[in-house]
Amino acid sequence: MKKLINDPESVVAESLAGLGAAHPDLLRVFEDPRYVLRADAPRPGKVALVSGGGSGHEPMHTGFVGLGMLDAACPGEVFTSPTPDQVLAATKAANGGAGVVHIVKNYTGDVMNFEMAADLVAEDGISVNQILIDDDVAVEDSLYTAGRRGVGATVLVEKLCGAAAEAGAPLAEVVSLGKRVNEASASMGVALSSCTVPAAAKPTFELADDEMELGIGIHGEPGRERVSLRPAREVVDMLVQPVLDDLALGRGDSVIVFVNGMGATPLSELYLVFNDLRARLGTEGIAISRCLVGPYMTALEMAGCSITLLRSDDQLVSLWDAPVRTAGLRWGA
Amino acid sequence: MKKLINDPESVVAESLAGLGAAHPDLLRVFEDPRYVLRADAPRPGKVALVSGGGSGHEPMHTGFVGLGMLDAACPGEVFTSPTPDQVLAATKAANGGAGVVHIVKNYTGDVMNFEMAADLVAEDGISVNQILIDDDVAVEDSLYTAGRRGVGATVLVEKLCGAAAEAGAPLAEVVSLGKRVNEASASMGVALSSCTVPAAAKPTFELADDEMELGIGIHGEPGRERVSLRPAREVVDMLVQPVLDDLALGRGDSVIVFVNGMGATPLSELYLVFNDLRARLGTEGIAISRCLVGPYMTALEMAGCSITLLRSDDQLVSLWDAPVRTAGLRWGA
Amino acid sequence: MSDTFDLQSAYRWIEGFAEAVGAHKEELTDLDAAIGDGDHGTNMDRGMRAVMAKLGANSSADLGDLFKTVGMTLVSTVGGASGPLFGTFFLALGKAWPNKETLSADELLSGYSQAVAAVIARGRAERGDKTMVDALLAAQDAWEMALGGTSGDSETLSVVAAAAAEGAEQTVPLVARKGRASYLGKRSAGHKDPGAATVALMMAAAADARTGE
Amino acid sequence: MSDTFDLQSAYRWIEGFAEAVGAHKEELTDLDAAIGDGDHGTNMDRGMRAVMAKLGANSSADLGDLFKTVGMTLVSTVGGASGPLFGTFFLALGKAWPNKETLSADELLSGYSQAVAAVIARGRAERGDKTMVDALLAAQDAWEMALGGTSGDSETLSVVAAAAAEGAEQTVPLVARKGRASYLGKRSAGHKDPGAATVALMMAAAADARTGE
Ligand SMILES: Nc1ncnc2c1ncn2[C@@H]1O[C@H](COP(=O)(O)OP(=O)(O)O)[C@@H](O)[C@H]1O
Ligand SMILES: Nc1ncnc2c1ncn2[C@@H]1O[C@H](COP(=O)(O)OP(=O)(O)O)[C@@H](O)[C@H]1O
Ligand SMILES: [Mg+2]
Ligand SMILES: [Mg+2]
Ligand SMILES: [Mg+2]
Ligand SMILES: [Mg+2]
Repeated sequence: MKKLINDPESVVAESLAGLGAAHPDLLRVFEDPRYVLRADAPRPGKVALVSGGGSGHEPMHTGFVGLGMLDAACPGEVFTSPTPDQVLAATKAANGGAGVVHIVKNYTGDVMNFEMAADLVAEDGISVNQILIDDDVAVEDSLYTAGRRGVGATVLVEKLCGAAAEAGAPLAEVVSLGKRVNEASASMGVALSSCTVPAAAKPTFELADDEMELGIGIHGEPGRERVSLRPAREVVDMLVQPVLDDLALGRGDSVIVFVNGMGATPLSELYLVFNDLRARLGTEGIAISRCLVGPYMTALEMAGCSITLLRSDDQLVSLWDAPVRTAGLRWGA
Repeated sequence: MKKLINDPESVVAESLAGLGAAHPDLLRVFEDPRYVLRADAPRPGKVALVSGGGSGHEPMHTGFVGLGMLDAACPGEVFTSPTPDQVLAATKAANGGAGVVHIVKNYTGDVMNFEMAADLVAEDGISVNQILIDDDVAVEDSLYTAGRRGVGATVLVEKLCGAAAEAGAPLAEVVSLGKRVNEASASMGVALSSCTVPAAAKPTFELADDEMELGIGIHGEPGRERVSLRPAREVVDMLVQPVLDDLALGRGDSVIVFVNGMGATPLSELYLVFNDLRARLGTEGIAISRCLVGPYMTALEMAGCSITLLRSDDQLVSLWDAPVRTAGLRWGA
Repeated sequence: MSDTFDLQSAYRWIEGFAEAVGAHKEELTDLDAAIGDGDHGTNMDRGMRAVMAKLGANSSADLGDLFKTVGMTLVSTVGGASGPLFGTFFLALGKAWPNKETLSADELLSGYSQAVAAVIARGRAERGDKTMVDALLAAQDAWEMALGGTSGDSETLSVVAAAAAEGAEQTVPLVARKGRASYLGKRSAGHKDPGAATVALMMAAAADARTGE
Repeated sequence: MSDTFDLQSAYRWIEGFAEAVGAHKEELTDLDAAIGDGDHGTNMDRGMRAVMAKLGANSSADLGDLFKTVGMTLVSTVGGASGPLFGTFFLALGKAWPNKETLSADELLSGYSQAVAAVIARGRAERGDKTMVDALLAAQDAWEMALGGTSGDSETLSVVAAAAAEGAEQTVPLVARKGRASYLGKRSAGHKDPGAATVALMMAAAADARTGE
């Protein structure tokens, strides 16, 4: 394992200390329980957005705390959901009296820990609503399983709901917006190499030199199938086809596109992927209203990318364009 | 070689096509000769900043084209300086009548190609000045060698001179500011793994599991020495000591800090490195006035980081805080 | 071996469980890497070390108190899926035995059954979903059978532990329908569920805690 | 072999050089990976392929014209250090032989010497700096010696080519003082300079172009 760390046990704490020191204007980092709070929270009268999940996906979620996005984030250990006491403390600290929204990716651990926290929060009389993100079409959905994973749509929901909350939208509106964005989004990812969890000290999986893992999760969980490596253009087709099918997108539709890097894939390759993707969408007659290209929801140093499409409309585009000022995403402010 | 590409010969063109399509509000991409121009260039009366170098360092330089930073960038082939005709075309297109500045990293190829372009530009009556960046303390400087390489200071010079030019500073002022920033900056990098140039199709160098290359260049050029892997805290000390020595920094000084990721190193590790760095600077009594942490000047998918310190003052801090609106760096706009 | 389960047995159980998790940490993580995200051993080990630190610092007044501490500590230090689930398990034991200092064989089984029910309520997994619930229920079945027969004999917990291990083993061919492994669909078959393997360690520690008396 | 160097010889030279670079592309890149950035073979091959495409499309009126085209094409397609340097070399040849269709042995050498001087002026490298200049000067020395002796004999260019190869070989023990390899300091010793290796290929192609007459 080759990492710039001191001790696998303290990577999260040390990295957060660095984040806090780098961005005192944006956020504050708390330990025990561990959470990251927007510098000017609580904002009275504003719906508060709280998210969280395992660490190792930076900048998500801690890098999305700030104006126009999250009020607080709860980072768990690497790839491990946070505990209820973290979520409880973050929720209380972020609460501005207008209600709190938990943005939760649909992983069993995240769901249970946020649920337990919501039960505890309820005792304090804070009204908490949940937006559950489950946009990963790599995973067969079924009533009898844990359902789909939450991936790329998380970033979009946090941006868009963050903009709505910043603009003063009430709790119910923020929640229904988040649910609508999640439903109108679909994602699929691919890995070219594994990540290495610091505590495990060895790669989570092995891929041969000519293999890639299609439908990879953001924790190195195996996906749909292992297939042979192929040109970017074909990879894009394999990723986007199930997304198009899932959202039933076609001629005349427009989308917000998110090409996400998993960590080790160079930005130049992500733009190259975006180039192939826009060609494909052009062929389909689908317009791109906005796009985001970069490593925003990573899986440590995994090589690969994911594609997320969100069916867009004027409201979503104007929320997208609204100012955001966080360590990981910033414009207009 | 595992990359999301279609053909090693066309990676630069395809990636640029993606960049152009993703950011039509910020920039325009030209082919033959190849350069990237700020969307609203030329800006009459504004000193124009033109930079360039080999591709593979994204977001540098193409991702720094826009308000408050570069007017044009000339991307060469991967790790290969651009040709004079690219620089010539970019210089003419960016020229707003107030003079053009070439920001050139001190590599033989870059220097010669920019020089040849400057000779050609002179024939067109455009006044061109050069800022040569040579901040890498890994390399022994001497009259009898090619001198030091240009690395992290490039990003700082482009940001700070970009802000000055945007604010209307005249040519001589922008040039002397750039030279001052370069002189007041020093950098040193480390690699934990190699990069792979697409056309070469295999890693540029090999490192054993317990080795790192100290003083690495941003093209995978070997550095000072190959040493054993060690904790981040010690790596930081090894990187920062020669930087502190070079700049003769000490108690009471303040610096702008740039912790740069080489490509494959996760953002969380960069913040962890920043955390160790600020502890070290704290011990030295050196204040951090501003910081930048992230993969801004990469070497494809190399793992590792570099540390750049710039002795700062009020003028530099206010130029740093000035709005910048590019694909790779953005705030206040 | 006496018929009653007391504070000392409980402490030995938890201690033995913590040791077993520490010793099998890498193995549990490897099981999780195959069909999950490779953190189960690390998660449980972090939690059980925190539990031992907590128990070392404060002595528990009774079984209810002790298991509540274990459960709360797991909930607040493990995270992931196993944190709430093992946390819920021990919290339910604590709830089942308020102010108790010793338990009869029947009380022990009935508390265990309530804890298993709480885990099922929390995670909504059914038998055969390839989760820790499979090992928990296999143990419960064997336990009910044993008590229904010659009842409460000194070998009961060994039989129960063996059943838990067998239950974990039987998750191998199953296709996961809950938890992270379910994302794998058919590809999850052929691997043992890590949470079930941890349950086997937990029940073996329970048996050892009593044999050691 | 005649004593004059004409347009056909020149074309054969460039063609042979392009072929040699293509055939040794990987080897040149490997040399560059050891002490540089691993692109020299790719760079030169891209350039020489562009040169061949350009020469194929337009026929050159004279030697000045032909070498100007070669030089301009290299300058605008190679980039890096070798683009301006080899570009400058051929541009200087073009300048040395304006409107010429044939060259005497003396004119050939004097044009070559001017081109080498132009490369030195452009890159400011001295003999022994471990660059292409070492091979260029080694060839020039041998050439001057040969012409000074029995002069202009049919073997001259073979001798020159051998000297270029030997000059490239002699860069091995040197510590680089110019170009990217100089960043390595002492660690650059023990490797052959890639640009010098390319010069050896270029001069071998020149010799072959004449022998083929
Ligand atoms: N819904 C569920 N009900 C019961 N057990 C579950 C459920 N989901 C997951 N598990 C158990 O949790 C174990 C995984 O735990 P762990 O790896 O620590 O958490 P995570 O999956 O969040 O990384 C699985 O092996 C399984 O036994
Ligand atoms: N200043 C110089 N003068 C002469 N030749 C040089 C000089 N700098 C570099 N070279 C030559 O250029 C070669 C490297 O070319 P290349 O790899 O294509 O460019 P780059 O170093 O920009 O990647 C070296 O092997 C050396 O022979
Ligand atoms: Mg986990
Ligand atoms: Mg190069
Ligand atoms: Mg797990
Ligand atoms: Mg090179």
